[in-house]
Amino acid sequence: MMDIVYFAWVRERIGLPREQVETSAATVADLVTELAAREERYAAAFADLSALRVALDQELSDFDASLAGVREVAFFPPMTGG
Amino acid sequence: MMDIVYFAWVRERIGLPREQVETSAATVADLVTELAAREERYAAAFADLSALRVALDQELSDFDASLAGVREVAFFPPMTGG
Amino acid sequence: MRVQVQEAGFDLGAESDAFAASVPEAGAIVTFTGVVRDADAGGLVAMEIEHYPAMTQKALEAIAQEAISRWSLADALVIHRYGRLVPGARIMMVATAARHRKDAFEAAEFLMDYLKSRAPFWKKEILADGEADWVAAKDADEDALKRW
Amino acid sequence: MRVQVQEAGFDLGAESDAFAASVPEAGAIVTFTGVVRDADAGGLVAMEIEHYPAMTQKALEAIAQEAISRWSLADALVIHRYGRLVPGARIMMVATAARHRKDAFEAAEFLMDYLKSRAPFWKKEILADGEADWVAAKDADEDALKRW
Repeated sequence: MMDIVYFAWVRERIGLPREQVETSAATVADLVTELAAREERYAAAFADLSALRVALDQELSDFDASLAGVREVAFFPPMTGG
Repeated sequence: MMDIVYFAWVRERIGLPREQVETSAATVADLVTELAAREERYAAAFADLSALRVALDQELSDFDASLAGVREVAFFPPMTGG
Repeated sequence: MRVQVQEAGFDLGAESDAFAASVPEAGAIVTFTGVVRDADAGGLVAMEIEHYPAMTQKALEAIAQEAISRWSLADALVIHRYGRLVPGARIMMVATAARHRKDAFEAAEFLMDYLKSRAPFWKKEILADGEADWVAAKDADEDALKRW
Repeated sequence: MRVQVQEAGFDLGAESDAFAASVPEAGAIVTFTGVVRDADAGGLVAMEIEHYPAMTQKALEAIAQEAISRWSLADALVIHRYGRLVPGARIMMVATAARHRKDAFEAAEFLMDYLKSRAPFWKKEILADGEADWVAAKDADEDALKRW
Protein backbone atom coordinates (compact mmCIF):
# COMPACT_ATOMS: atom_id res chain seq x y z
CA MET A 1 0.00 0.00 0.00
CA MET A 2 1.19 3.46 -0.88
CA ASP A 3 -0.01 6.84 0.42
CA ILE A 4 -0.73 9.35 -2.28
CA VAL A 5 -1.27 13.01 -1.38
CA TYR A 6 -2.48 15.85 -3.55
CA PHE A 7 -2.18 19.60 -3.11
CA ALA A 8 -3.67 22.79 -4.56
CA TRP A 9 -5.57 22.36 -7.83
CA VAL A 10 -4.47 18.74 -8.15
CA ARG A 11 -6.26 18.05 -4.86
CA GLU A 12 -9.31 20.01 -6.02
CA ARG A 13 -9.45 18.33 -9.43
CA ILE A 14 -9.14 14.82 -8.03
CA GLY A 15 -11.47 15.70 -5.18
CA LEU A 16 -9.51 14.34 -2.26
CA PRO A 17 -6.37 15.26 -0.33
CA ARG A 18 -5.01 11.78 0.31
CA GLU A 19 -5.68 8.15 -0.51
CA GLN A 20 -4.07 4.75 -0.24
CA VAL A 21 -3.50 2.73 -3.37
CA GLU A 22 -2.46 -0.83 -4.05
CA THR A 23 0.10 -0.57 -6.83
CA SER A 24 3.03 -2.41 -8.34
CA ALA A 25 4.13 0.59 -10.40
CA ALA A 26 7.91 0.66 -10.74
CA THR A 27 8.27 4.37 -11.38
CA VAL A 28 6.33 7.58 -10.79
CA ALA A 29 5.44 7.64 -14.48
CA ASP A 30 3.96 4.15 -14.20
CA LEU A 31 1.92 5.22 -11.19
CA VAL A 32 0.65 8.26 -13.09
CA THR A 33 -0.43 6.01 -15.98
CA GLU A 34 -2.34 3.77 -13.56
CA LEU A 35 -4.04 6.70 -11.82
CA ALA A 36 -4.92 8.52 -15.07
CA ALA A 37 -6.63 5.35 -16.35
CA ARG A 38 -8.96 5.23 -13.34
CA GLU A 39 -11.42 8.03 -13.93
CA GLU A 40 -11.89 11.23 -15.88
CA ARG A 41 -10.98 13.45 -12.88
CA TYR A 42 -7.60 11.69 -12.58
CA ALA A 43 -7.03 11.87 -16.32
CA ALA A 44 -7.73 15.61 -16.14
CA ALA A 45 -5.39 16.13 -13.20
CA PHE A 46 -2.54 14.26 -14.87
CA ALA A 47 -3.15 15.50 -18.43
CA ASP A 48 -0.10 17.77 -18.51
CA LEU A 49 2.85 16.46 -16.51
CA SER A 50 4.87 19.58 -17.23
CA ALA A 51 2.39 21.43 -14.98
CA LEU A 52 2.98 18.97 -12.13
CA ARG A 53 5.66 18.31 -9.57
CA VAL A 54 6.20 15.18 -7.51
CA ALA A 55 7.75 14.48 -4.12
CA LEU A 56 8.70 11.02 -2.85
CA ASP A 57 8.68 10.64 0.91
CA GLN A 58 8.68 14.45 1.16
CA GLU A 59 11.66 15.03 -1.12
CA LEU A 60 11.25 16.67 -4.53
CA SER A 61 11.80 14.10 -7.25
CA ASP A 62 10.85 13.52 -10.88
CA PHE A 63 8.61 11.34 -12.98
CA ASP A 64 11.39 8.91 -13.97
CA ALA A 65 12.18 8.09 -10.35
CA SER A 66 11.80 4.58 -8.97
CA LEU A 67 9.13 3.91 -6.36
CA ALA A 68 11.14 1.18 -4.67
CA GLY A 69 10.82 1.58 -0.91
CA VAL A 70 8.71 4.75 -1.23
CA ARG A 71 5.83 5.14 1.21
CA GLU A 72 4.35 8.51 0.29
CA VAL A 73 4.00 10.09 -3.14
CA ALA A 74 2.83 13.68 -3.43
CA PHE A 75 1.54 15.37 -6.58
CA PHE A 76 1.14 19.13 -6.82
CA PRO A 77 1.56 22.13 -9.13
CA PRO A 78 4.75 24.22 -9.16
CA MET A 79 5.18 25.80 -5.75
CA THR A 80 4.35 29.43 -5.06
CA GLY A 81 5.72 30.20 -1.61
CA GLY A 82 7.49 33.26 -0.29
CA MET B 1 36.81 84.67 2.19
CA MET B 2 36.28 80.99 1.78
CA ASP B 3 35.49 78.38 4.43
CA ILE B 4 37.65 75.31 4.26
CA VAL B 5 36.73 72.23 6.28
CA TYR B 6 38.73 69.07 6.89
CA PHE B 7 37.65 65.63 8.02
CA ALA B 8 39.18 62.41 9.34
CA TRP B 9 42.94 62.11 8.89
CA VAL B 10 43.07 65.28 6.78
CA ARG B 11 41.72 67.18 9.77
CA GLU B 12 44.17 65.45 12.10
CA ARG B 13 47.16 66.04 9.84
CA ILE B 14 46.41 69.72 9.32
CA GLY B 15 45.48 70.08 12.97
CA LEU B 16 42.22 71.94 12.63
CA PRO B 17 38.67 71.19 11.51
CA ARG B 18 37.87 74.46 9.78
CA GLU B 19 39.46 77.72 8.76
CA GLN B 20 38.78 80.75 6.62
CA VAL B 21 41.20 81.64 3.86
CA GLU B 22 41.62 84.62 1.60
CA THR B 23 42.19 83.16 -1.83
CA SER B 24 41.85 84.00 -5.49
CA ALA B 25 42.34 80.38 -6.58
CA ALA B 26 40.28 79.63 -9.70
CA THR B 27 40.03 75.88 -9.23
CA VAL B 28 40.24 73.35 -6.42
CA ALA B 29 43.67 72.31 -7.71
CA ASP B 30 44.88 75.92 -7.47
CA LEU B 31 43.61 76.12 -3.91
CA VAL B 32 45.39 72.87 -3.04
CA THR B 33 48.64 74.30 -4.45
CA GLU B 34 48.26 77.41 -2.31
CA LEU B 35 47.50 75.44 0.82
CA ALA B 36 50.26 72.88 0.29
CA ALA B 37 52.78 75.74 -0.04
CA ARG B 38 51.89 77.12 3.40
CA GLU B 39 53.41 74.66 5.83
CA GLU B 40 54.72 71.14 6.05
CA ARG B 41 51.50 69.81 7.66
CA TYR B 42 49.49 71.07 4.68
CA ALA B 43 52.03 69.68 2.24
CA ALA B 44 51.76 66.31 4.02
CA ALA B 45 47.95 66.34 3.95
CA PHE B 46 47.80 67.18 0.23
CA ALA B 47 50.78 65.03 -0.86
CA ASP B 48 48.64 62.42 -2.60
CA LEU B 49 45.51 63.80 -4.20
CA SER B 50 44.37 60.33 -5.24
CA ALA B 51 43.83 59.65 -1.51
CA LEU B 52 41.62 62.73 -1.15
CA ARG B 53 38.10 63.73 -2.03
CA VAL B 54 36.65 67.21 -2.26
CA ALA B 55 33.17 68.65 -1.81
CA LEU B 56 32.13 72.16 -2.91
CA ASP B 57 29.26 73.65 -0.93
CA GLN B 58 28.47 70.11 0.35
CA GLU B 59 28.39 68.46 -3.06
CA LEU B 60 31.04 65.94 -4.10
CA SER B 61 33.19 67.44 -6.81
CA ASP B 62 36.70 67.06 -8.22
CA PHE B 63 40.03 68.83 -8.29
CA ASP B 64 39.49 70.39 -11.71
CA ALA B 65 36.31 72.13 -10.60
CA SER B 66 35.98 75.90 -10.60
CA LEU B 67 35.66 77.73 -7.28
CA ALA B 68 33.55 80.50 -8.75
CA GLY B 69 30.76 81.29 -6.31
CA VAL B 70 31.80 78.54 -3.90
CA ARG B 71 31.58 79.36 -0.20
CA GLU B 72 32.70 76.12 1.47
CA VAL B 73 35.35 73.66 0.33
CA ALA B 74 35.75 70.35 2.17
CA PHE B 75 38.74 68.00 1.94
CA PHE B 76 38.58 64.47 3.26
CA PRO B 77 39.68 60.88 2.57
CA PRO B 78 37.45 58.42 0.68
CA MET B 79 34.29 57.92 2.70
CA THR B 80 33.72 54.82 4.81
CA GLY B 81 30.09 54.93 5.89
CA GLY B 82 27.55 52.17 6.16
CA MET C 1 19.14 28.44 12.59
CA ARG C 2 15.44 28.71 13.22
CA VAL C 3 12.69 27.65 10.82
CA GLN C 4 9.11 28.24 11.81
CA VAL C 5 6.00 27.24 9.87
CA GLN C 6 2.87 28.57 11.51
CA GLU C 7 -0.67 29.74 10.95
CA ALA C 8 -0.39 32.55 13.49
CA GLY C 9 1.05 35.96 12.70
CA PHE C 10 4.58 36.89 13.74
CA ASP C 11 5.99 40.04 15.29
CA LEU C 12 8.34 41.44 12.63
CA GLY C 13 9.88 44.01 14.98
CA ALA C 14 10.49 41.56 17.82
CA GLU C 15 11.83 38.89 15.46
CA SER C 16 14.18 41.34 13.71
CA ASP C 17 15.46 42.67 16.98
CA ALA C 18 15.96 39.26 18.60
CA PHE C 19 17.71 37.92 15.50
CA ALA C 20 20.12 40.87 15.38
CA ALA C 21 20.76 40.64 19.13
CA SER C 22 21.68 36.96 18.80
CA VAL C 23 24.52 37.66 16.33
CA PRO C 24 26.43 40.65 17.76
CA GLU C 25 29.59 39.77 15.83
CA ALA C 26 27.93 39.51 12.45
CA GLY C 27 28.41 42.99 11.02
CA ALA C 28 25.64 42.69 8.42
CA ILE C 29 22.03 41.67 8.89
CA VAL C 30 19.43 41.50 6.12
CA THR C 31 15.74 40.82 6.52
CA PHE C 32 13.10 40.26 3.90
CA THR C 33 9.38 40.42 4.68
CA GLY C 34 6.63 39.35 2.31
CA VAL C 35 3.24 41.03 2.58
CA VAL C 36 -0.09 40.07 0.97
CA ARG C 37 -0.48 42.60 -1.79
CA ASP C 38 -3.75 43.38 -3.44
CA ALA C 39 -2.50 42.82 -6.98
CA ASP C 40 -5.84 43.69 -8.54
CA ALA C 41 -6.31 46.95 -6.68
CA GLY C 42 -9.32 46.19 -4.53
CA GLY C 43 -10.20 42.82 -5.96
CA LEU C 44 -8.39 40.63 -3.44
CA VAL C 45 -10.35 39.54 -0.39
CA ALA C 46 -7.85 37.03 0.97
CA MET C 47 -4.89 34.85 0.13
CA GLU C 48 -5.17 31.21 1.17
CA ILE C 49 -1.86 29.45 1.60
CA GLU C 50 -1.83 25.67 1.53
CA HIS C 51 1.25 23.66 2.41
CA TYR C 52 2.50 20.10 2.78
CA PRO C 53 2.98 19.76 6.53
CA ALA C 54 5.07 16.60 6.44
CA MET C 55 7.51 18.22 4.02
CA THR C 56 7.54 21.94 4.75
CA GLN C 57 9.68 22.08 7.87
CA LYS C 58 12.37 19.81 6.52
CA ALA C 59 12.41 21.48 3.08
CA LEU C 60 12.88 24.88 4.73
CA GLU C 61 15.55 23.57 7.06
CA ALA C 62 17.47 22.12 4.13
CA ILE C 63 17.28 25.45 2.27
CA ALA C 64 18.38 27.42 5.33
CA GLN C 65 21.22 25.00 6.02
CA GLU C 66 22.44 25.34 2.44
CA ALA C 67 22.41 29.14 2.72
CA ILE C 68 24.38 28.99 5.98
CA SER C 69 27.03 26.73 4.42
CA ARG C 70 27.38 28.57 1.13
CA TRP C 71 27.72 32.04 2.65
CA SER C 72 29.27 31.15 6.03
CA LEU C 73 26.37 32.83 7.77
CA ALA C 74 26.43 33.52 11.49
CA ASP C 75 22.75 32.56 11.48
CA ALA C 76 19.57 32.39 9.41
CA LEU C 77 15.88 32.63 10.25
CA VAL C 78 12.84 31.61 8.20
CA ILE C 79 9.24 32.15 9.27
CA HIS C 80 6.45 31.22 6.86
CA ARG C 81 2.72 31.30 7.50
CA TYR C 82 -0.06 29.26 6.01
CA GLY C 83 -3.87 29.59 6.11
CA ARG C 84 -6.06 32.54 5.22
CA LEU C 85 -4.36 35.95 5.12
CA VAL C 86 -5.87 39.32 4.27
CA PRO C 87 -4.23 42.08 2.19
CA GLY C 88 -1.57 43.85 4.23
CA ALA C 89 -0.86 40.75 6.34
CA ARG C 90 2.74 39.58 6.61
CA ILE C 91 3.16 36.19 4.97
CA MET C 92 6.75 35.36 5.77
CA MET C 93 10.18 36.66 6.65
CA VAL C 94 13.76 35.59 6.33
CA ALA C 95 16.79 37.02 8.11
CA THR C 96 20.48 36.41 7.45
CA ALA C 97 23.59 37.48 9.35
CA ALA C 98 27.11 37.53 7.92
CA ARG C 99 30.41 39.32 8.37
CA HIS C 100 29.94 41.32 5.18
CA ARG C 101 26.90 42.84 3.51
CA LYS C 102 27.37 41.05 0.20
CA ASP C 103 27.02 37.62 1.83
CA ALA C 104 24.02 38.63 3.91
CA PHE C 105 22.23 40.06 0.86
CA GLU C 106 23.03 37.13 -1.42
CA ALA C 107 22.00 34.54 1.15
CA ALA C 108 18.68 36.32 1.75
CA GLU C 109 17.98 36.48 -2.00
CA PHE C 110 18.91 32.82 -2.36
CA LEU C 111 16.53 31.89 0.46
CA MET C 112 13.74 33.88 -1.15
CA ASP C 113 14.33 32.39 -4.60
CA TYR C 114 14.16 28.90 -3.12
CA LEU C 115 11.14 29.65 -0.96
CA LYS C 116 9.31 30.94 -4.05
CA SER C 117 9.83 27.82 -6.14
CA ARG C 118 11.02 24.93 -3.98
CA ALA C 119 9.18 25.13 -0.68
CA PRO C 120 5.83 23.28 -0.66
CA PHE C 121 3.44 26.24 -0.44
CA TRP C 122 0.62 27.09 -2.82
CA LYS C 123 -1.23 30.37 -2.86
CA LYS C 124 -4.85 30.87 -3.84
CA GLU C 125 -6.34 34.30 -4.38
CA ILE C 126 -9.90 34.82 -3.20
CA LEU C 127 -11.41 37.69 -5.15
CA ALA C 128 -14.30 40.02 -4.38
CA ASP C 129 -16.34 38.70 -7.31
CA GLY C 130 -16.30 35.20 -5.81
CA GLU C 131 -13.56 33.85 -8.05
CA ALA C 132 -10.75 31.85 -6.47
CA ASP C 133 -7.56 31.39 -8.50
CA TRP C 134 -4.46 29.41 -7.73
CA VAL C 135 -1.47 31.69 -8.22
CA ALA C 136 0.53 30.43 -11.19
CA ALA C 137 4.26 29.93 -10.74
CA LYS C 138 6.19 32.58 -12.64
CA ASP C 139 8.85 31.73 -15.17
CA ALA C 140 10.87 34.59 -13.68
CA ASP C 141 10.85 32.82 -10.31
CA GLU C 142 12.06 29.58 -11.84
CA ASP C 143 14.71 31.49 -13.78
CA ALA C 144 15.86 33.26 -10.61
CA LEU C 145 17.00 29.89 -9.24
CA LYS C 146 19.47 29.43 -12.05
CA ARG C 147 21.85 32.07 -10.79
CA TRP C 148 22.74 30.09 -7.67
CA MET D 1 11.12 58.78 2.67
CA ARG D 2 12.84 59.31 6.00
CA VAL D 3 16.55 59.99 6.49
CA GLN D 4 17.85 60.30 10.01
CA VAL D 5 21.41 61.11 11.07
CA GLN D 6 21.84 60.83 14.79
CA GLU D 7 24.25 60.11 17.63
CA ALA D 8 21.66 58.16 19.62
CA GLY D 9 20.88 54.50 19.11
CA PHE D 10 17.80 53.38 17.22
CA ASP D 11 15.26 50.67 17.90
CA LEU D 12 15.68 48.22 15.01
CA GLY D 13 12.54 46.26 15.87
CA ALA D 14 10.32 49.33 16.22
CA GLU D 15 11.74 50.94 13.08
CA SER D 16 11.31 47.75 11.02
CA ASP D 17 7.79 47.29 12.23
CA ALA D 18 6.73 50.91 11.69
CA PHE D 19 8.28 50.97 8.23
CA ALA D 20 6.47 47.80 7.16
CA ALA D 21 3.20 49.04 8.65
CA SER D 22 3.44 52.27 6.65
CA VAL D 23 3.54 50.44 3.29
CA PRO D 24 0.80 47.77 3.49
CA GLU D 25 0.54 47.55 -0.32
CA ALA D 26 4.23 47.03 -0.92
CA GLY D 27 4.52 43.24 -1.06
CA ALA D 28 8.27 43.14 -0.42
CA ILE D 29 10.25 44.79 2.35
CA VAL D 30 14.01 44.53 2.79
CA THR D 31 16.04 45.85 5.70
CA PHE D 32 19.79 46.00 6.16
CA THR D 33 21.40 46.63 9.52
CA GLY D 34 25.09 47.34 10.05
CA VAL D 35 26.68 46.36 13.34
CA VAL D 36 30.10 47.28 14.78
CA ARG D 37 32.12 44.13 14.32
CA ASP D 38 35.27 43.41 16.22
CA ALA D 39 37.34 42.67 13.12
CA ASP D 40 40.49 41.89 15.13
CA ALA D 41 38.80 39.45 17.47
CA GLY D 42 39.05 41.23 20.79
CA GLY D 43 41.22 44.13 19.64
CA LEU D 44 38.50 46.68 19.02
CA VAL D 45 37.45 48.91 21.89
CA ALA D 46 35.27 51.31 19.92
CA MET D 47 34.46 52.68 16.50
CA GLU D 48 34.38 56.45 16.19
CA ILE D 49 32.29 57.74 13.32
CA GLU D 50 32.91 61.28 12.12
CA HIS D 51 30.64 62.96 9.61
CA TYR D 52 30.15 66.24 7.77
CA PRO D 53 26.99 67.62 9.36
CA ALA D 54 26.24 70.25 6.72
CA MET D 55 26.41 67.64 3.96
CA THR D 56 25.27 64.34 5.47
CA GLN D 57 21.52 64.82 5.56
CA LYS D 58 21.27 66.15 2.03
CA ALA D 59 23.66 63.54 0.60
CA LEU D 60 21.59 60.75 2.18
CA GLU D 61 18.33 62.29 0.98
CA ALA D 62 19.68 62.48 -2.57
CA ILE D 63 20.74 58.82 -2.44
CA ALA D 64 17.39 57.70 -1.01
CA GLN D 65 15.50 59.77 -3.59
CA GLU D 66 17.50 58.19 -6.39
CA ALA D 67 16.71 54.69 -5.08
CA ILE D 68 13.00 55.52 -4.87
CA SER D 69 12.94 56.78 -8.47
CA ARG D 70 15.03 54.01 -10.00
CA TRP D 71 13.11 51.15 -8.41
CA SER D 72 9.67 52.76 -8.03
CA LEU D 73 9.82 52.14 -4.30
CA ALA D 74 6.78 52.59 -2.10
CA ASP D 75 9.17 54.04 0.49
CA ALA D 76 12.74 54.06 1.77
CA LEU D 77 14.29 54.65 5.18
CA VAL D 78 17.88 55.46 6.11
CA ILE D 79 19.17 55.82 9.68
CA HIS D 80 22.89 56.39 10.26
CA ARG D 81 24.63 57.08 13.55
CA TYR D 82 27.82 58.98 14.29
CA GLY D 83 29.98 59.28 17.39
CA ARG D 84 31.54 56.55 19.53
CA LEU D 85 30.08 53.05 19.15
CA VAL D 86 31.15 49.85 20.87
CA PRO D 87 31.35 46.38 19.28
CA GLY D 88 27.88 44.93 18.86
CA ALA D 89 26.26 48.38 18.53
CA ARG D 90 24.07 49.01 15.53
CA ILE D 91 25.59 51.65 13.28
CA MET D 92 22.91 52.12 10.66
CA MET D 93 19.95 50.63 8.87
CA VAL D 94 18.18 51.01 5.58
CA ALA D 95 14.75 49.73 4.62
CA THR D 96 13.11 49.55 1.20
CA ALA D 97 9.59 48.63 0.14
CA ALA D 98 8.55 47.63 -3.37
CA ARG D 99 5.94 45.59 -5.17
CA HIS D 100 8.41 42.82 -5.96
CA ARG D 101 11.33 41.35 -4.07
CA LYS D 102 13.89 41.98 -6.79
CA ASP D 103 13.35 45.74 -6.64
CA ALA D 104 13.38 45.86 -2.84
CA PHE D 105 16.64 43.87 -2.70
CA GLU D 106 18.37 45.83 -5.46
CA ALA D 107 17.37 49.19 -4.02
CA ALA D 108 18.66 48.19 -0.55
CA GLU D 109 21.98 47.03 -2.02
CA PHE D 110 22.24 50.22 -4.06
CA LEU D 111 21.64 52.32 -0.92
CA MET D 112 24.29 50.37 0.97
CA ASP D 113 26.84 50.65 -1.82
CA TYR D 114 26.33 54.41 -1.95
CA LEU D 115 26.35 54.82 1.83
CA LYS D 116 29.67 52.95 1.97
CA SER D 117 31.46 55.17 -0.54
CA ARG D 118 29.51 58.36 -1.16
CA ALA D 119 28.02 59.43 2.15
CA PRO D 120 30.31 61.70 4.21
CA PHE D 121 31.14 59.36 7.09
CA TRP D 122 34.59 58.25 8.24
CA LYS D 123 35.25 55.43 10.66
CA LYS D 124 38.15 55.22 13.10
CA GLU D 125 38.93 52.04 14.99
CA ILE D 126 40.09 52.46 18.57
CA LEU D 127 42.09 49.39 19.53
CA ALA D 128 42.88 47.86 22.92
CA ASP D 129 46.60 48.53 22.52
CA GLY D 130 45.96 52.27 22.26
CA GLU D 131 46.25 52.46 18.49
CA ALA D 132 43.61 54.37 16.54
CA ASP D 133 43.33 53.74 12.81
CA TRP D 134 41.14 55.36 10.21
CA VAL D 135 39.37 52.62 8.30
CA ALA D 136 40.65 52.60 4.72
CA ALA D 137 38.13 52.64 1.89
CA LYS D 138 38.03 49.28 0.16
CA ASP D 139 38.52 48.91 -3.58
CA ALA D 140 35.69 46.37 -3.46
CA ASP D 141 33.34 49.05 -2.12
CA GLU D 142 34.30 51.46 -4.89
CA ASP D 143 33.90 48.67 -7.45
CA ALA D 144 30.46 47.79 -6.06
CA LEU D 145 29.21 51.20 -7.22
CA LYS D 146 29.97 50.44 -10.83
CA ARG D 147 27.15 47.96 -11.19
CA TRP D 148 24.47 50.63 -10.77
